[in-house]
Amino acid sequence: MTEAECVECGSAVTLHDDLEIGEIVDCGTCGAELEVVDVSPPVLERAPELEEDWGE
Amino acid sequence: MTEAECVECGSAVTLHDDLEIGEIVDCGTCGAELEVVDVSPPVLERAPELEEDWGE
Amino acid sequence: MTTSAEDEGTGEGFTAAVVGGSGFTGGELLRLLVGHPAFEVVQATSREYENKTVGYVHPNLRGLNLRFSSPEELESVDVLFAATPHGVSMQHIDSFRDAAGLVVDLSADFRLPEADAYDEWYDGHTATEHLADAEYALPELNRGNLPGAELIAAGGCNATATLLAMKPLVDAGVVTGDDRVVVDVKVGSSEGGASGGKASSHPERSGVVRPYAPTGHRHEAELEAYLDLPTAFTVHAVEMVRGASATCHAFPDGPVTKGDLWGAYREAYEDEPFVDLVAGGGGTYRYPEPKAVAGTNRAEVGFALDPGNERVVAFGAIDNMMKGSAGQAVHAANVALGLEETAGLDQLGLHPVGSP
Amino acid sequence: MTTSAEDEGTGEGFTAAVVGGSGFTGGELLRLLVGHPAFEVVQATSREYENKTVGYVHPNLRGLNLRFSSPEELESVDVLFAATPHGVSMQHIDSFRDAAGLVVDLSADFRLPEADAYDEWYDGHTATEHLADAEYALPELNRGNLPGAELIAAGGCNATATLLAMKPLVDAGVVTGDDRVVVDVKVGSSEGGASGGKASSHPERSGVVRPYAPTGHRHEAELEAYLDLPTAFTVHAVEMVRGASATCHAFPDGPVTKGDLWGAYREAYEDEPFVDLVAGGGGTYRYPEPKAVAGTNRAEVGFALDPGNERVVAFGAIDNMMKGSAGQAVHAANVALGLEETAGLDQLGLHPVGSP
Amino acid sequence: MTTSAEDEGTGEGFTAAVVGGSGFTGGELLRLLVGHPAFEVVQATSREYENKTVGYVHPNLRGLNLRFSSPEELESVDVLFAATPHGVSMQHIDSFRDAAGLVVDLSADFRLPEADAYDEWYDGHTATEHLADAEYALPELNRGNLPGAELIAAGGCNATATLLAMKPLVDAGVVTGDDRVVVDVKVGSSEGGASGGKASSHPERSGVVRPYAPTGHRHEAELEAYLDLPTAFTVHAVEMVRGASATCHAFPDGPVTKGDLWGAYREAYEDEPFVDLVAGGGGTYRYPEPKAVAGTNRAEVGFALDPGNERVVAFGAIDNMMKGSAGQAVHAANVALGLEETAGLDQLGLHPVGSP
Amino acid sequence: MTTSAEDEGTGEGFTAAVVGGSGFTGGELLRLLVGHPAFEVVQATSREYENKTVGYVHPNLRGLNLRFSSPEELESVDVLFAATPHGVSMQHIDSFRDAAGLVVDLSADFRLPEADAYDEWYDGHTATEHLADAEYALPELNRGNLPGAELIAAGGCNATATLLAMKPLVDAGVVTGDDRVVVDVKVGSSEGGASGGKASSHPERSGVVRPYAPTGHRHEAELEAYLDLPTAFTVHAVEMVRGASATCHAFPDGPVTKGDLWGAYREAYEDEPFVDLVAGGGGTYRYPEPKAVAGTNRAEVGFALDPGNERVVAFGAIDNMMKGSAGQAVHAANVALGLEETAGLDQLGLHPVGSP
Ligand SMILES: NC(=O)c1ccc[n+]([C@@H]2O[C@H](COP(=O)([O-])OP(=O)(O)OC[C@H]3O[C@@H](n4cnc5c(N)ncnc54)[C@H](OP(=O)(O)O)[C@@H]3O)[C@@H](O)[C@H]2O)c1
Ligand SMILES: NC(=O)c1ccc[n+]([C@@H]2O[C@H](COP(=O)([O-])OP(=O)(O)OC[C@H]3O[C@@H](n4cnc5c(N)ncnc54)[C@H](OP(=O)(O)O)[C@@H]3O)[C@@H](O)[C@H]2O)c1
Ligand SMILES: NC(=O)c1ccc[n+]([C@@H]2O[C@H](COP(=O)([O-])OP(=O)(O)OC[C@H]3O[C@@H](n4cnc5c(N)ncnc54)[C@H](OP(=O)(O)O)[C@@H]3O)[C@@H](O)[C@H]2O)c1
Ligand SMILES: NC(=O)c1ccc[n+]([C@@H]2O[C@H](COP(=O)([O-])OP(=O)(O)OC[C@H]3O[C@@H](n4cnc5c(N)ncnc54)[C@H](OP(=O)(O)O)[C@@H]3O)[C@@H](O)[C@H]2O)c1
Ligand SMILES: [Zn+2]
Ligand SMILES: [Zn+2]
Repeated sequence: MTEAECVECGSAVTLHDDLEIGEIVDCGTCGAELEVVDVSPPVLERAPELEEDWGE
Repeated sequence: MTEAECVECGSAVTLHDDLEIGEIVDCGTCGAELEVVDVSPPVLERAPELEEDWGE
Repeated sequence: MTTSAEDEGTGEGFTAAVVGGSGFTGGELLRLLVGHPAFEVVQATSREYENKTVGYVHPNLRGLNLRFSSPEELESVDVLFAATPHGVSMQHIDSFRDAAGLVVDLSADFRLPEADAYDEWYDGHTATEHLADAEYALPELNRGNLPGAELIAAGGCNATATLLAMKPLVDAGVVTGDDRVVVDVKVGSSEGGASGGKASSHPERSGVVRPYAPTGHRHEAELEAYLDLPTAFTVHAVEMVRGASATCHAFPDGPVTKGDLWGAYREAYEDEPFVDLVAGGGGTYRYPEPKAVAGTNRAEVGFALDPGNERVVAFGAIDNMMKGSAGQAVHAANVALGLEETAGLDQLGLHPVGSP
Repeated sequence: MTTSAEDEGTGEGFTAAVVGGSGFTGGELLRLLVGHPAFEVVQATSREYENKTVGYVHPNLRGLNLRFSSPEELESVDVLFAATPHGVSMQHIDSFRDAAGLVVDLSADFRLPEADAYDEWYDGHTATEHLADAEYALPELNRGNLPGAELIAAGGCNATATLLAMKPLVDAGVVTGDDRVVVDVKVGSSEGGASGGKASSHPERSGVVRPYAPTGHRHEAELEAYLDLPTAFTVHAVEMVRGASATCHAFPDGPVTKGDLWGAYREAYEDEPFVDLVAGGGGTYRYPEPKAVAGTNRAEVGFALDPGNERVVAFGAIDNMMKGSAGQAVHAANVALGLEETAGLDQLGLHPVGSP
Repeated sequence: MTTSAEDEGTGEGFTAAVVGGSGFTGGELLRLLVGHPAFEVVQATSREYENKTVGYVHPNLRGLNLRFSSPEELESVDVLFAATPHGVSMQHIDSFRDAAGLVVDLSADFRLPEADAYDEWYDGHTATEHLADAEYALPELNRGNLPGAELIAAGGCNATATLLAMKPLVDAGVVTGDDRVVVDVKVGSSEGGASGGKASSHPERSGVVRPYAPTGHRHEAELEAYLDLPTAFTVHAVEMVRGASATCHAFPDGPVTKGDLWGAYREAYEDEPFVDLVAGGGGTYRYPEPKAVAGTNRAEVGFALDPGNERVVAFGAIDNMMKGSAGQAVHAANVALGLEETAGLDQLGLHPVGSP
Repeated sequence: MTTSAEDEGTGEGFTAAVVGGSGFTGGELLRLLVGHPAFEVVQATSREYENKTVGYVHPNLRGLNLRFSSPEELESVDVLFAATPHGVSMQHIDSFRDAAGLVVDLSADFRLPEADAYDEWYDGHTATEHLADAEYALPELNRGNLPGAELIAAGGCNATATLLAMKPLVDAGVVTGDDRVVVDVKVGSSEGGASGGKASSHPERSGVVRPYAPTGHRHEAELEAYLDLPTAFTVHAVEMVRGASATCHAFPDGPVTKGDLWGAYREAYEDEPFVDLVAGGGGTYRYPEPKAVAGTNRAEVGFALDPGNERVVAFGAIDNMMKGSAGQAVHAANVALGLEETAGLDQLGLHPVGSP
């Protein structure tokens, strides 16, 4: 398992080994959805906000 | 602790020691409300049904 | 929360995987296994949420350090729990059994003993060669056959509530297969699973008393198979998320007394660790109620006698996600593996509680 | 809101009083009468809230310029509606009939035709001399006898739901008095009235599926009296405030087709202004549901055929406060007084709606 | 039910169409228009349910003899109501206005006076040439400009609850645009419309207190535009289907008395047919509550004074489907067409009622 | 169920009594203590249910072999938990402390450090000599002072939700005592306790959004005492049984970033075993929600930044019966007695779950 830093809350995000660029993971601390932009070492960016399906 | 038999379901009802005639206890198995009609040895009878407060 | 999937492992423990871990009963399995002293969860699958943390879907498991992975790549484990829709397990049963020595399936795919019954009640069966190996999970019915089993099929939730309510009457000969029994079941919305649909949107589903299976419910097949009882079965959706409550109206041939009934039910359940008898008595909670057992593996079972109508009304109330599926599955696995029956299943209900 | 009790009067109108106006069905009567083109409310009684405005208790009637007064001092009116607990009307029936040419009683006090039945099902009857004058309110059963009646007894809510569901089967001879019918009713908390109690507190009553009358429910008496049908009756409290839903499991002697059933129900209700047939079809709402009729005087009635079990399942869903009491009372008064049947009762249900 | 779309027409009546008739507010418009003495519904559109009866979707309208038709083929009518998602009306506004002399739009597409605001709060505007014609529907704010209007934009539901609560304080100068007001809104699930989604499934949405728009809610734009008030706005989803309740925390510069507040609110609403003041008093219902107005076009407005914190708490409670959209739309159409303001809108609330 | 009060005792364990064991928080204490590895319950008092089994009142504790006894005859125990209404503990504090080396009180009687505050916010204090001994229970605020304490006062439920949400902002200096904070709380019906009353009957309480304490709520006193923060506090009753959710609107003097906020909250709670941070992220559960923690001792805490309004919105969600009272009490007792902090408090929440 590798780790990377969450850009939202700064905590360490545990990642699986066969990571691929473009994958979306969430931060286990703040829940932010993060995009893998590099793999060795892994770098995460905030993923484009998905539209909420909460309606209004 | 003493025991007596529940007249509703037949199981043993555990009772406290300073039992008094007229006390109402419930059976731990079937929940029936039982009146203490004798104390040594303890004898239980089904207590007069309390009106349900459930309305309709 | 500091619970971690890895922390759980112990020398004498078992590894477990949950296929369908993002679903409702899959999440419940994870909750139970994470708190179970003898299991270590090493995999939870989801196609939709692959790589997301388990806590992304199940907010009660935010503390679990585990991400969903693909059901295509199953880990080797001691026990594989499958919590997938009907039909999925029969399709993948070979790879499930390759991956694990014990497979516990929550779907209907291996519940019925006869392949014919799948033609009659479902869309047929495509892995009939495994049916002979399958054991019905409900320990109150089938405890003796579970130790050493390799394929266990958890019962249907509505069938479970009904079986528990009726079995003592059948065993004691109060009711026989010649008497028709009317079973009127009320269920919560989690029975429908996580996939949703218009009728289960909050505005449409709230506050209903909706006859969702007026006739022809598939759980009739389990009652015939395991209780040898023809039942006229009707299921209503009511306002709750968790819970299944069966009210069974039976008409014994001869006269029966309250004492007979207490005898029958005590005989059946006196030593059962998960069944409470609730039949009359005083206070607010006089008969079985699903909300009293929500979140637990307990079943409340009870009865009332209606002499004027020569009728016995038998009640069974469970949490469909627990005793009706995930809890029953873990209970059966405990028995199969020789563990303490109640291991990981000692949750107590809540009082007061709303509509859990 | 500018509605005023006084505004309503017109030359051709009727004056009305509501005894028990602070209760649940009393408040519902007030809501209906205030919006009724032919009625003017001149009195609403309450002992507990004497001199308080009606809106103090019923927030939906804040606009009504009327204060509660004592039931000891009844005004002379054309119609007196009594919405008091069982036993109160039989005690005061002489003064009620002195005060008004037409008395419509919502309690059980004058529902059953025979005094004996009160000994069997209630605590006896103390004003039996009025029983012969009393007409059962439900127009679908007794329309012909209402015009000119001086004492009308609104049916019980659970009985009404059941009667409406079963009557077409009885009238068409599909079911006869020799066949036992199992009736499983689900009801909302307003059935218990405004007086409360521990079991109906919000924390205890929320989210229940509670068998509150497993056997021996008094409404069996009305079914025997008006449908000549022995019923095995069980009532469950479920999570809603308004609503009563009867699921009736009947076992006809001979074979019956869907066409027969549609024939029977259309024959019975084709011309009824307040009954909708809902039996199968598509979409989310396929069978009768109480939430679809909440706040209205409508009944949804329907059925499903279960050939495997030689069973017909009949459904009736109403709002207990409306078709099950206050609405039925106003409907019957409309018929008795020769008014348009639907006058004051044209409320439409809501969609979507939660748990009304 | 015998109500028929065709029956409603009268010589002096208006024809109406509802675009988006299968949605939640579209169904509510149909309920109101069917019961309205001056309107005849000649069209209700739906793409998904084309050719199905209106009752297929809306069980409360089973008696209505009308089928959904395509929005591509609009009939010529007097009034077209559009109950479509944001963006649809601006796209089709030309054909809407071709089809009808008066268009009443329930979406946000024409609510804001300035095109810029659409760039800031929404995704821009593609039919800005119509903005100048549009009148904000809420009669309590804009009654004077409605008669003769050709394009009317119904207010947002949360904005409406807030505007009604705060306007008297602004008009009376108790609060000025320099004071920040904190607005904490609680809403029901019907606000999300009929299209559903996972977060609004019954198991996930039940029983929540969920901050669904902690910051940045678009209705802030309407408050700035129509009340000139900067608001810190937060919206929570709570367990109900219908209802929006705004709690506004305002901090006036100088001291203010209860008398001042009563003065301000009575001044504002004394003659308003749809606003009830509820501020303290006795009994169970002391402050505005959405369940008391569910199904009606009424707003409850009230306040409490907190001298220790130099705070005024102002409350506004409405049914989002009525005063917050469909009811407000019909009310505005009544004013625009010179009809009785309350025509078709005289529904009374229910008591008791659960979670409507 | 085979759990028995007697079974629990172990050599190194502590005996416990619950005064007020028939109430809501008393029942919750019993649930926790029965499952706690280090406690043995030897007494539960009730005047109304003396001699009845604990399961008569609390259906989830039917397996417990214990009957209620009189509070007049207290057993000698290691720890006495008092779950009685305000005023009862101060009246009996001497006998409580005689009976037990450690008294944990759930009422407000010993929560505030200064006797004066009781004159201002309550009806004065009659046992002021004990105030100096009392420690506020919330370990997140006062962990250091708990070991060895002899009198512990569990915090108020609404205060607890607010304190947990705001404390990190105060500690980090983001908010100071000069800034007014608006706190808008939503609570479930179990906060009212078991004694009921008309406003908390199911028909009246269901589905409400009811401002039950618009101003002047007593928990303001705790916030001033322990956070040194003036709060404008408003409490709403909403549809749930368990749960308290605080939404705090704070206006920092200077600019603040999301990073600052994450820093403040992680600093405060990184090592706390019962606090989860939930602030944005994805999926359905993005901010704190009481239903996700129902039945557990967990608190969800989170925040959102509103740059436009220079506002921070802070959220705290708890189960009022757990983290808001009984769970907090047991947590504090664990700390006081040197036990594992999480002992007996490892319940996980449920997903999905309705309105618990
Ligand atoms: N809900 C109950 O109360 C209950 C009670 C008794 C029995 N059961 C049975 O338990 C099973 C699961 O029910 P549920 O309610 O938990 O359903 P659910 O919430 O819909 O979950 C289904 C799960 O299966 C996964 N899945 C679906 N199709 C799959 C496929 N082809 N291959 C691999 N994974 C697949 C889904 O995740 P992805 O799509 O992300 O992979 C999801 O995790 C069903 O057979 C049901 O009959 C349920
Ligand atoms: N709730 C239903 O769904 C339903 C359905 C069908 C039939 N019913 C029947 O309708 C009747 C009323 O039911 P409810 O639910 O409306 O009851 P409720 O809410 O308890 O109201 C009872 C009313 O009667 C008054 N009252 C009580 N005792 C009285 C007395 N001795 N003299 C004069 N007034 C008295 C009460 O007011 P004060 O105490 O202030 O005077 C109150 O206004 C009952 O007979 C019930 O069986 C109810
Ligand atoms: N719900 C509320 O409480 C509320 C309150 C205030 C304002 N509003 C506003 O009212 C509007 C409607 O809301 P709602 O809740 O009623 O929504 P809804 O339930 O989702 O209904 C939307 C309706 O529009 C139709 N529709 C969707 N896209 C369309 C298109 N491109 N062309 C034509 N018809 C289309 C849909 O039917 P088909 O897809 O079958 O054509 C459906 O009938 C929204 O703008 C909303 O913001 C709603
Ligand atoms: N409910 C909550 O969420 C919550 C949260 C935080 C704090 N609290 C505090 O916890 C305390 C208990 O609240 P609750 O909700 O559990 O109340 P409750 O349900 O009303 O229970 C009160 C208990 O106290 C007993 N009792 C009442 N008066 C007594 C007296 N004079 N002497 C001895 N026993 C007496 C009652 O039983 P008998 O009458 O049968 O003796 C009952 O067991 C209150 O101080 C409350 O403020 C409650
Ligand atoms: Zn993060
Ligand atoms: Zn017994």
